[in-house]
Amino acid sequence: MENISKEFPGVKALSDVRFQLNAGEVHALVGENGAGKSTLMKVLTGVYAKDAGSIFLRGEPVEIGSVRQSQQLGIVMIHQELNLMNHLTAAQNIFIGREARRAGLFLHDQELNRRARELFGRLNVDIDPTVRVGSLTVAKQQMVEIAKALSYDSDVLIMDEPTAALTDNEINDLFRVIRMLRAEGKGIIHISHRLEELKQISDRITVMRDGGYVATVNTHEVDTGEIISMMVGREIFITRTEREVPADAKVALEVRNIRRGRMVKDVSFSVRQGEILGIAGLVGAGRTETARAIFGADRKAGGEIFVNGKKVSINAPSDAVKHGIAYLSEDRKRYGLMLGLSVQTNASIATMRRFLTGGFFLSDRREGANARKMVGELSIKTPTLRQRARFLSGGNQQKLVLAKWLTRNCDILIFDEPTRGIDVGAKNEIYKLLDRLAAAGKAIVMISSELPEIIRVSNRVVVMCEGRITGEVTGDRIDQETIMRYATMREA
Amino acid sequence: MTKTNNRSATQLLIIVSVLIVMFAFFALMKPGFASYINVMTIALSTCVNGLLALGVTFVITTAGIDLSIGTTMTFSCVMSGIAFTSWGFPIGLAIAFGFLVGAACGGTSGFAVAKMKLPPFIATLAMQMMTKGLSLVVSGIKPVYFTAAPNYQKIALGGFLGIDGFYNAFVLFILGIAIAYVLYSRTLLGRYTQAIGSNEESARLSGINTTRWKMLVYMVSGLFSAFAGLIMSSRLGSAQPQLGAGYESEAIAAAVIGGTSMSGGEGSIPGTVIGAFIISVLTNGLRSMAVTTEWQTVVTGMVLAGAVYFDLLRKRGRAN
Amino acid sequence: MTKTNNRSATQLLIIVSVLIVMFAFFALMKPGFASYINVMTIALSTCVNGLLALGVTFVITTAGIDLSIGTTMTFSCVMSGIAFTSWGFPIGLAIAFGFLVGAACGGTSGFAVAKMKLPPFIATLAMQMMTKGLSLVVSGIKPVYFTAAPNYQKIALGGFLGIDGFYNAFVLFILGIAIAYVLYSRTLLGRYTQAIGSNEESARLSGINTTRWKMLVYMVSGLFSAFAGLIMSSRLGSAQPQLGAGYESEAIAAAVIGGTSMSGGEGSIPGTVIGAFIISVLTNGLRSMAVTTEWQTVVTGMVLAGAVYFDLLRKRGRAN
Amino acid sequence: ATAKPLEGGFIPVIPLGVAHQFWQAVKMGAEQAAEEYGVTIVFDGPQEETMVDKQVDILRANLTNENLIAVCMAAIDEQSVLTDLTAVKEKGMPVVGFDAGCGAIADAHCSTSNYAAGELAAQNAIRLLNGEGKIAIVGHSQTVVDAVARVKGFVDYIQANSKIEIVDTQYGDGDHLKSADIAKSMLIANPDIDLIYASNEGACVGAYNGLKEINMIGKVMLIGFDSSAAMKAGVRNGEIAGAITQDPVGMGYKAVATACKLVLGEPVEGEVNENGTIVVDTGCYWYDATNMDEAHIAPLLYD
Ligand SMILES: Nc1ncnc2c1ncn2[C@@H]1O[C@H](COP(=O)(O)OP(=O)(O)OP(=O)(O)O)[C@@H](O)[C@H]1O
Ligand SMILES: Nc1ncnc2c1ncn2[C@@H]1O[C@H](COP(=O)(O)OP(=O)(O)OP(=O)(O)O)[C@@H](O)[C@H]1O
Ligand SMILES: [Mg+2]
Ligand SMILES: [Mg+2]
Repeated sequence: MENISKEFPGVKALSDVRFQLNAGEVHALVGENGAGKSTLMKVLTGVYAKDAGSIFLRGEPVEIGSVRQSQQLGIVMIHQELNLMNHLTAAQNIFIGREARRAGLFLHDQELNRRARELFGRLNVDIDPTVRVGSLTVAKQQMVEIAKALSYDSDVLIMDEPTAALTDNEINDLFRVIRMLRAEGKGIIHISHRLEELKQISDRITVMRDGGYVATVNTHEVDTGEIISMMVGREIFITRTEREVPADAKVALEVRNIRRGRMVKDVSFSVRQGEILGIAGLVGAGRTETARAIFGADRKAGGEIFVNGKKVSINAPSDAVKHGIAYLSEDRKRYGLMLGLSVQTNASIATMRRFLTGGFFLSDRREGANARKMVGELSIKTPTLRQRARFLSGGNQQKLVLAKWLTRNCDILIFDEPTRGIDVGAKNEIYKLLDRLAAAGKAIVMISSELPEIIRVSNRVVVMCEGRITGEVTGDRIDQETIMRYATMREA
Repeated sequence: MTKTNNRSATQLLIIVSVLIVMFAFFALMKPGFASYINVMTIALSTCVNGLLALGVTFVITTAGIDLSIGTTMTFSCVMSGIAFTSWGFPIGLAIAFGFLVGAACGGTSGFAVAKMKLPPFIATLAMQMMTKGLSLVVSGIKPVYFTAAPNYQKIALGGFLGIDGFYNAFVLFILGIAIAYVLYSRTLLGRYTQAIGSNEESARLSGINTTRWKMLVYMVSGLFSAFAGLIMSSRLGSAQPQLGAGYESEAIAAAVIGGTSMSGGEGSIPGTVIGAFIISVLTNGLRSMAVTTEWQTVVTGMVLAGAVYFDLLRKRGRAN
Repeated sequence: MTKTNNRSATQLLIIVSVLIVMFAFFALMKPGFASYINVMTIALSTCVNGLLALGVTFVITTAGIDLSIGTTMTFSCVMSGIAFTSWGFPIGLAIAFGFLVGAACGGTSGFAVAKMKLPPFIATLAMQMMTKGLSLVVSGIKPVYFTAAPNYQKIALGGFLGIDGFYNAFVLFILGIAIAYVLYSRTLLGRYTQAIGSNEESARLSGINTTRWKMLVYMVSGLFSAFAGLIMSSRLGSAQPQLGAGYESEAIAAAVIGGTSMSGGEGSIPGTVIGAFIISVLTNGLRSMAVTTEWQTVVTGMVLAGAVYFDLLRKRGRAN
Repeated sequence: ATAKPLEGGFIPVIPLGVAHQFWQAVKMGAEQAAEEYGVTIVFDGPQEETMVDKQVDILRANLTNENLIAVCMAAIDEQSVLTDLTAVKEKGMPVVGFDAGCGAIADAHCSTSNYAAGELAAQNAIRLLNGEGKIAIVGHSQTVVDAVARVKGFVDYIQANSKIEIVDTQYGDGDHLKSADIAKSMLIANPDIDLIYASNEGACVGAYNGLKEINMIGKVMLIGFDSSAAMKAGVRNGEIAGAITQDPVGMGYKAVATACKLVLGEPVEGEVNENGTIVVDTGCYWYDATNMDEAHIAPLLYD
């Protein structure tokens, strides 16, 4: 790809970007949030039309006008967002557009199921091909996406953050398959914010910054620090800040015996003011469900919740927010933002009443002032406060969700995968922010599947497995081995 | 496989039970309700609405709506009548022309929805107005009679295999059901209909030409409308240009009672058929109990809300 | 700031231009069209549809729909008439009772949508049937006359400040517009309406009691229906129980022509008002040019599709 | 050609609705008269025969015409047009009601009394049943004025003059299919019904089809209202016992002609009622297989 440019209203998403992929290599594409990685790949797969530039495939110039065309040219992409049809089965999803047919006319689902089972076998995952995709966990859905991409047997496979929702085991399985494909001579583009992965899997790395091309390097010739500085244009250090919870800090949130369905079984824990409690576990351990049950997003089957020592009844998110609890969900687009509304409205939506004048009329001025402050504090990249949230990049969207809750100024914050799909620079900012919030006396619960992250920020960690808490670690004992041991303590 | 089948089987079982309970209630209240002839009457009165509902099931499954089905039905049989009486088409060709008109109307709505990206409600409301007006214009606000084709009424009302009271219309309806069922469950069209309804953007990113398939879906709806128009005009021996508006509500209600989700992605052809029968049984039952027309309307509204709520409860129960 | 303002300002500018061009066209074709009295006629005929459209704008913004607005309008003024004539309510109280009935109908639809999770199309279709039937039941299928309240017709038809031909109805309509505008743009209700329409689940997880606010939104729609019913019955001097079905299409069309998105999240009160005027000017203009009713229907359908398409093009142009 | 006396004048003719062949026949008559007098007419009604306010709007839109000389009106609700028609009269222009009419304000009223038409149907029903038996009614509207009168006239007369029982009345909007289904379910629920009375063309042809579908033709008598090709065929072969026809063409003609005469100050034939309205009877007639080809009936039947 040469000199690719693409403009969205108000944003020059790509300018003069070049990118080259060899057969039989894994090429990593990195860059900060909003650097233009996804856009570049969408141009390559015909989702967006480019404004300028040319694309060559095996030396021949090609025009790619539609997704179908790119598929026919042997280019397939796994998008950053899940792209599945929830009402269809796993097998139907995988082979959508390429259904097996009898007599050229009638669908042959048994054949699809058989082929899907084969693919899952290759990926080493346990998914029933006939189950509706909507009833799978995010991780399993991601595996379906990967299986779907593999099924095309294409020459070029693009994966936009395929590992964001996966645990280490699943990532290892995925990498095993990627290496297999590489050995078969396919070209793989791998986009990820988990820089430690790059060392494991990639051959070359291309770095983008602010819609432009920075450099392409051989992976074994650089270290992570160099990549980071290329990405952000400056050095960044991730360090664990030592932060002590005052001995006299009061318990802000305590939950006892929370139950919900099969996935949350008698979960109890507490978190003190100024403390960050990490909740670790493998994907599907029931952490999200626990958080949602506490927050009142789902009805719980039983359990008690205490805020500042007083028992409260929470049956809906509005109750939780009233008691000063905020929940930042793991899926910002579905559960965090109003994509069609402005940055400003999104920032103030959880706190609307505060912007009333005379108890009835909303003050645009005060709303704007708040949004401006948030955009500044979190360095959210947006052309104006009126920009619709839809048009922000993934990372900036995540920051906007944060802005919503910071505006609300809740005392108890539950973060579910707060850095999913966020680049290192932004990640570090968020860690600092968490530290700052804790220092200000907030009680924080942080659910994360990234162990380094858990270890980096938590004062204390509880670990979940199969819907129950299997262990708790504090202080020096917080390390990967201990957490993993608890995370895999399945019932006999 | 089994999982999906069980689910839809349960759903079907439930609405079939609703239908049976309803039927039993009226049969108890009013002897004669369960008589052969009344059952045939109910069946016959289900044909038109049932065919409309089958077509609209496809559209609703794509998370769309088609408000023009009733007036398209009328327009296609009026045009077929005009072709027959004024343009001298032989009857067979005239009927085929009716189907063509239905497909064209549906296709135009489909074009407006899929290509021009009009909201389905608006596109098909506009189509409803246009077909309604045009039916009156082309017919000169007079019924178009098929009297010159002596067998035209036999198409719907002839006795099938000489069985008394068992009309050809049923055979045609069953044919329509079979076609809809196969299309919906066993062909690309049905699969893509569900895929588009479930997540259109994903379907598009999977390389499906969603625009073309959506146009086809509305065309299918138009074709079923024309089919309903054939039965309707054959029953009456004429095409009545002023009819049609209002038929869409009942057809949509049948589809939704039958478990088709208005938010798209899932639907059921057998469900739609049962849904249509539920409405006919209710209407016929209330009539035979001499409930006044205005109370019939009230009760139908309550049953509609109730039936759909019931289905939702079941789905929710399934989810937990 | 400027951007949104610009955006909606451009949109408004465009449909205002459409309105003006349309008006100029008819005025050229038919002198007398632009006469004071005809302009007042157009304005008066816009009041009812305009008020209905204002209410439904809220509902559509939540990505819902309200098919019951027309029949709720009727039911509320019939009930108000019954309260006045049969129950001996003083006229003021009877009018207030009408609003209460409207709010109750809207609230019930809202309950069905927000609490029972019925699809809005179905819930409000059921409400449409029920209010339609009940209007006939309670009125005994006869108009309910307000003749015993000699000033009742003045509410809509009295001359405002003695200006000849400038009816009170306009003042009431303007009041309705002002209320809708403030509610929509400057209050929690409006903001939450948009939030719910944009992403209901996100709104709920932001601590908004979406169930309650959605119920309120439908209640607002019911209240505007009752308001329309007041104007309607005051114009006619009676509550006509058979009216109402069919009015919803025109009101929804007005809102959508005015730029309210059927997929929720965005809408515009001034847009809705202009949309309502576009429909009235079109209808009145076609009539004054002696276009037959059936062609009027056809043309209205085409204009509806065209206007909405035009708006979409503009939005798309903006996006690129 | 002879000079047309009212060349350039404009008369709006506003019916209850338009989407029915009955109104098309009225329109035809109105156009004949307009042609004769040289006036321009507009024949425009609301889409549905229930939409009172739309009808008022139509009236008003037409009142702005600078050449207006008179108004012909069939009001859905008299009250609703009272103010506007009063204004017309104050300008010295005549108001002529037709069909449903427009109440006491009218200078003249050209119509069939639908109530009387209902009575005429009842007389024939009694004759056909020899004064006893059971009747069911398929109505076409519970709200449209003339539809209500047709049923009421029928029911009142039957109850006052016979022992006939009216077992059920249901309404099918003049929708042929609905009316067919209604007729069928009424007959199945009450197999002892002897006669069905249908209140307009849609109701009658619908019921006729319904009877055919359950092979009840000949077992149950059917009497109807209005005319169409299908009805004429049914009446001719005796499967429809008979029907009432009004003279819609004549009604349309007389409405416009009367308006013109009033403008010209010519005399109008007719009785003057207590409101000072000249009542021009356009008549209603019973027709059946025996008389439908007679000279005074045949022109009244339309397709
Ligand atoms: N459809 C769109 N309309 C307008 N702007 C867009 C659109 N898609 C992306 N952008 C903008 O283009 C820029 C590049 O976004 P892109 O999604 O390619 O970034 P990215 O590198 O994939 O970031 P992330 O790591 O957060 O996913 C961003 O500034 C974003 O706001
Ligand atoms: N909608 C659903 N239907 C059925 N089962 C579900 C659904 N959502 C979640 N589950 C089940 O609940 C389990 C817990 O999911 P949950 O999302 O709470 O896990 P988690 O620990 O938060 O993992 P993740 O890292 O994916 O967020 C999953 O294994 C899944 O099987
Ligand atoms: Mg991206
Ligand atoms: Mg989770």
